[in-house]
Amino acid sequence: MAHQQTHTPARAEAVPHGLTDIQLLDLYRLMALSRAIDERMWVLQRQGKLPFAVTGQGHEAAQVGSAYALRPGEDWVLPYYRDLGVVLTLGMTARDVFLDAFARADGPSSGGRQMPAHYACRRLNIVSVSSPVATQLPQAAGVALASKLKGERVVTACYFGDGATSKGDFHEALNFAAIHRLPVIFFCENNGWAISVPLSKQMPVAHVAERARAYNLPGEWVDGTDVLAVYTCMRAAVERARAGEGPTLIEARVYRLTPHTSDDDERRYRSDAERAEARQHDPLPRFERLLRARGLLDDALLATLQERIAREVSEAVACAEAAPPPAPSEALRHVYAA
Amino acid sequence: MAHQQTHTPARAEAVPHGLTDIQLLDLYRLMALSRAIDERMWVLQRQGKLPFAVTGQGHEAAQVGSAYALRPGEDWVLPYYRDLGVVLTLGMTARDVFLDAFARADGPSSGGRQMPAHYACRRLNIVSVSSPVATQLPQAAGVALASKLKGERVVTACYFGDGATSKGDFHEALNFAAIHRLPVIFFCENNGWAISVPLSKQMPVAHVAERARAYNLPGEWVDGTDVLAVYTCMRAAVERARAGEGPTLIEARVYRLTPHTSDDDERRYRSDAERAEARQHDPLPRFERLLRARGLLDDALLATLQERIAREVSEAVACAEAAPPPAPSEALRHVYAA
Amino acid sequence: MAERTVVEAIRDALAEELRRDWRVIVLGEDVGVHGGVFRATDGLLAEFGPQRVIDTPLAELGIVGTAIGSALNGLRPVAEIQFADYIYPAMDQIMNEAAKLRYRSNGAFGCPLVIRAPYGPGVHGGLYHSQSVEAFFCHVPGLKVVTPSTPYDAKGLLKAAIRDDDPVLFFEHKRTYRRVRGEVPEGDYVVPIGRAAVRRRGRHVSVITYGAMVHQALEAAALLAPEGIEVEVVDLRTLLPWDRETVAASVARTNKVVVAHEDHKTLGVGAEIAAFLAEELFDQLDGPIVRVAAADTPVPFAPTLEEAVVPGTRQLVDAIRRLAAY
Amino acid sequence: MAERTVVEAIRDALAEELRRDWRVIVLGEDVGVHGGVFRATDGLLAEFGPQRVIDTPLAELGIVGTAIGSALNGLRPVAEIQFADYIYPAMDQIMNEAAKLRYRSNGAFGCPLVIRAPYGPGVHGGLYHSQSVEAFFCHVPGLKVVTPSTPYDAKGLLKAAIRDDDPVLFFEHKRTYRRVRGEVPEGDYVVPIGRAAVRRRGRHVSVITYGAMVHQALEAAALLAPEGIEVEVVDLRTLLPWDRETVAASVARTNKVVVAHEDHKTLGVGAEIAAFLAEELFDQLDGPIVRVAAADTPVPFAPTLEEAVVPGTRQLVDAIRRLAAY
Ligand SMILES: Cc1ncc(C[n+]2csc(CCOP(=O)(O)OP(=O)(O)O)c2C)c(N)n1
Ligand SMILES: Cc1ncc(C[n+]2csc(CCOP(=O)(O)OP(=O)(O)O)c2C)c(N)n1
Ligand SMILES: [Mg+2]
Ligand SMILES: [Mg+2]
Repeated sequence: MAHQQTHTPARAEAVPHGLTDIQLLDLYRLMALSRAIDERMWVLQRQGKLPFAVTGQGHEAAQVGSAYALRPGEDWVLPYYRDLGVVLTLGMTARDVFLDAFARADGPSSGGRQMPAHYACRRLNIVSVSSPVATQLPQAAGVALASKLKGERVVTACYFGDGATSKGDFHEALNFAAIHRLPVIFFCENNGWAISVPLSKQMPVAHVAERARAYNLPGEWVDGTDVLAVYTCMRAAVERARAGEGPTLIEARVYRLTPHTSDDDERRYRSDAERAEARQHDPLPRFERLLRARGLLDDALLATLQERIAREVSEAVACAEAAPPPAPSEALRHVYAA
Repeated sequence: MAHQQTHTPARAEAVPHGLTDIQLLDLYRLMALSRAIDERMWVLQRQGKLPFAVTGQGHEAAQVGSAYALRPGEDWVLPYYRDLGVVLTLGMTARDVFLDAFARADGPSSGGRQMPAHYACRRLNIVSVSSPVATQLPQAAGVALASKLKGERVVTACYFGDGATSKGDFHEALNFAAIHRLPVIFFCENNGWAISVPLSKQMPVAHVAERARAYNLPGEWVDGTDVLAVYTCMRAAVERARAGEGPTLIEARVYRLTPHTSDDDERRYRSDAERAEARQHDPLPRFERLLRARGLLDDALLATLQERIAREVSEAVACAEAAPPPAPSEALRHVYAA
Repeated sequence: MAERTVVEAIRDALAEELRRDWRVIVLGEDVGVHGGVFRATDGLLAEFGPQRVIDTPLAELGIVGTAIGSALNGLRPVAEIQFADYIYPAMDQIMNEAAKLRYRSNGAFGCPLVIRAPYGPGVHGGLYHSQSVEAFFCHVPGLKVVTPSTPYDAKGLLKAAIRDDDPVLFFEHKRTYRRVRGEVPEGDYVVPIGRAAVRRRGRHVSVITYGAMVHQALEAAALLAPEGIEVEVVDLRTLLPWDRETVAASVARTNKVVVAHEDHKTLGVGAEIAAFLAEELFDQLDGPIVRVAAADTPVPFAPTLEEAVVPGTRQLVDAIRRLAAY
Repeated sequence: MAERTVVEAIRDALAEELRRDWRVIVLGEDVGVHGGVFRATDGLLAEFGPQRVIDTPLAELGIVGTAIGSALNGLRPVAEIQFADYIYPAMDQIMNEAAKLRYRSNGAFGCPLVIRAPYGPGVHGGLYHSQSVEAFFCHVPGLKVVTPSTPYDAKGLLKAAIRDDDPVLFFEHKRTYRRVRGEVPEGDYVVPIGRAAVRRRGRHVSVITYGAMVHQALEAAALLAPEGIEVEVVDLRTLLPWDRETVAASVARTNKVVVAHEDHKTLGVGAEIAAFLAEELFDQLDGPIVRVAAADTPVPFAPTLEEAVVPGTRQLVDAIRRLAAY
């Protein structure tokens, strides 16, 4: 291969970076919680209770594994609409997520102003997600610039899809971040599709990580269905950033297990075979097998866990359904600072 | 060097690609004409006869050598404001250039609507230059897309400075052109400065050509003060493009021998030493020495040539000075098609 | 005559123009294999192939820049921006390039380009799937801006736009896509750019509007008729250049004007119409020029909030009734 | 008190704010070593160092995007766009991001950002160094738009903008940079955003304007005084949110209004002011609301052409005289 250097898969070590057994189970719990919430969103959408669902199914290992390497509330995070697993890992709750999804007055992200999955949390330094793709990338460089100026050892993580890498924002952000060696990680969840447009029509290279070479910064390719590989790769990038060694572009290869959103009919562009193949790359059973093999998970524990998650989700949904919508008078507030 | 492959200097062969002695002298004439016009612009500007001068001094070998590899009136060219040598090589005349500079009604580029050096010529497929940096890059991809769709063996050449490569336009243009393997050459005249900003603050790589690696297309570095090297490099790229083998990014290293424009005071950011060093890279004496060594040029011939050029320039200036300005009523025309 | 929805009429126009003129191409995100997220380009790839129906990378600047270049070299590109809310990255190419190419080259180059984009609120889209961006483009000489409200106009105006020698922004209201049906002739026809249509005659108040709001204005007129208030409804159809004659003639008849749009008030298209009337038809006005428009906020997602911000039939009725009584 | 030009006043404001508040940074093309192509940032790099005065790559999207991010993380960035004509690549970041961050986060995040840009015609700049882009931003809720006309205001408003918690577009008229001089106090002061100033009192006609045209309006007023026409000149100073009270009070006094700007007419800022008056002060108007504005074309380079397009004192005098006689 011509470009060996930049996209050699980063592999998890046999024993991942200092993670305890409890942490490993915690990773699994977060992935399972993300999946459970996500599945419930689709159910609610089909029931007509939610107008819209967007999914992180298939991305959980990439999201949870990478966010687990950050310091919540200290590091800054600019997620995108798929990043349910990221925000849960940082500390948002199922209740938060459903309050937002139902556009409730108490929705922590926007009080009902934004569509579902447009996360924000001031306390956790999770910057408000917008819908335009890739705008968060130059912003992430700016957040990191401020941390550097303030002399803080704080890292910024910026998430986006493969589609985002075709936009000028990507170029201008990575260029600036690399020139100034900013403490920022650009984390691409490459699921091979920008809605219906496959990677081959989006870029002339086989790997998003290759795009890093134009900016003289490390471009890492990692199997995004392997949560420990992702954690290890992200942790190294975070450590470099924290040590003042500049930005990294990480490409986590993931599989989109659902249509783009509940508005999408993916049979128009995805063959049954391709979708079946994607299902083979579900990160959850993969991690479950690993935990079982290590003796950390068995049927009983799994059942307990699933039950706890199901309760958490149901309680969250009930709470969110019952919560009041924003009052009409709220609509005129916060255009400007009071 | 880490990135050997993409920026190994392309060198002129001992005998350049099929150029006759007459063509070699023609190259020299075009470079000398460009220089003479350019110098006169500065004189006219200092005399208060022109409001503004922008320069190609130092870029002549890159401009003339590259444009010489194109088919005027058949291939498409999207130049930028420095490309006096390009448009002269394609067939614009000293008179054309001064009519434009004096903003005359008969100025071929814009009839006095645009600032000097904003070239255009429908007949020669020279697309109207605008001031915003880098907008011509995605347009060049589009021009090439149309040629390809029409099945024409026509090539598009797109010119720009190093500064332009930091803009999103660059990224989106090269990405698209590479995906579709379009017959377009992106030709960067890298003079090391975007006004006062040196290369090191513009990009994290040492060579513009390295940026090509993100797009899986050839990135060629060429000594832009060596007209034959430029011609050879460009010709190869043009042949590839014409053969349907896709786009090339060429970086011609040149030296800006003057301030950015007549509005600029370069002593604020350029040391005397650096300017003196730049003077060492004047492409004209270099080519003159080569022609003399080959016995193609001697003092007598040079004097004749210079005298002819001087006359051409003076006549052009006289003609342009005497020409009428656009009538006020013209100002409202051509907002829309008639 | 066949009954068609707006989105079907648009698809028909694209297919017919692609068939009629080899220079027409369609490009944008998901316009090919997918057929467009609103299905406006459904079937085009199959009929016209990947050279003429191009799935682009996610890059609006590039989409429009590339389209401009192809127009310079003889094509008639129709670029799709997936939602009008995502047109901003292409603003430099549209405003500094497409709009100014002809002027700056003294007429030597032109830019026959169509940019299609779904726009407008009322589909629970929140801040980024609800925007009305037409006013930005109406401020740019060199552009044309079209906003059809019916299937008939959508087809006829899109054909006119594709055949126009200048860049046309063609904004399609999402709420009309499937909800508005109407008769569309089978054969080829164009609706000329720059002409408004009087949708209903009335003697008391003129409502000047466009896009989906035309239908709400007609509703309002029907509601007010029993009260003896006769409302004239003018559908601008084209916002730049807009049809001053038709508007002026209507105002000369009614002497009272409501200018209405779903875009927010400040510097919305209604500002220009009101300012024009206040300058040129001052003597004819028997009352203030009333603007019905959205509040000056982004468009929020929750229905309670969106309804508080975006005006509808109720706001129109109130405004017309008040003005009629003035 | 010292006499200062507009550009000197701006430089003073920047230096003082950089000194006063460690959170303030300046970034843009050529703002550092060079000191800015208009010298507005001259000396700042030497005093405040490269961490706070940043020479960026040629990338307006990136400049504004980066500035937004730094504002989110506690800084008070002042981004320079070298010419207003080059602001379009940053429109997505400005309009979809900076303007909407506070609203979309229900007030949790804000974006205290200043974008400075030289604007305006009359400097022989042609299509791309002459644009008046203020109207685009006045259409965007969440932004503030400021256009000082004097050194005093330039300094006081820039300080207010830097201390403001919302994104402010700060447009500096190139023609005023060196040509307009005035007294500027030594000490710290701010001029509040959102307040107009009556520059001259008069009973017959109000001229509502801003930027460099304020000076031409004052010229016109002086020229018309001998004819017995008393002109009131209102300098808006802030265009969003604009000072309706001061404008309304002036119109209530004079009952006749000329709205004037160098931007072209269609959907220029004057459209909003005229539309507001035609709706809210209709009863007070004794004549049409006259707009003096540039022709709806790009700004051409040749002096013969530019003068044909951009209005000046002569056009103001004519319009005022005609309106006074109405
Ligand atoms: C600027 C912009 N253009 C278009 C869209 C419409 N859109 C929403 S998501 C999407 C595809 C994004 O693909 P990718 O970045 O790969 O993320 P994924 O959804 O695959 O995770 C598109 C085109 C948008 N939101 N923003
Ligand atoms: C989008 C945009 N931003 C800023 C400018 C102002 N400007 C004009 S030339 C220039 C520097 C261009 O540098 P480069 O591309 O290297 O070309 P060079 O002049 O060195 O040949 C700048 C910043 C512009 N014309 N366009
Ligand atoms: Mg994707
Ligand atoms: Mg340069």
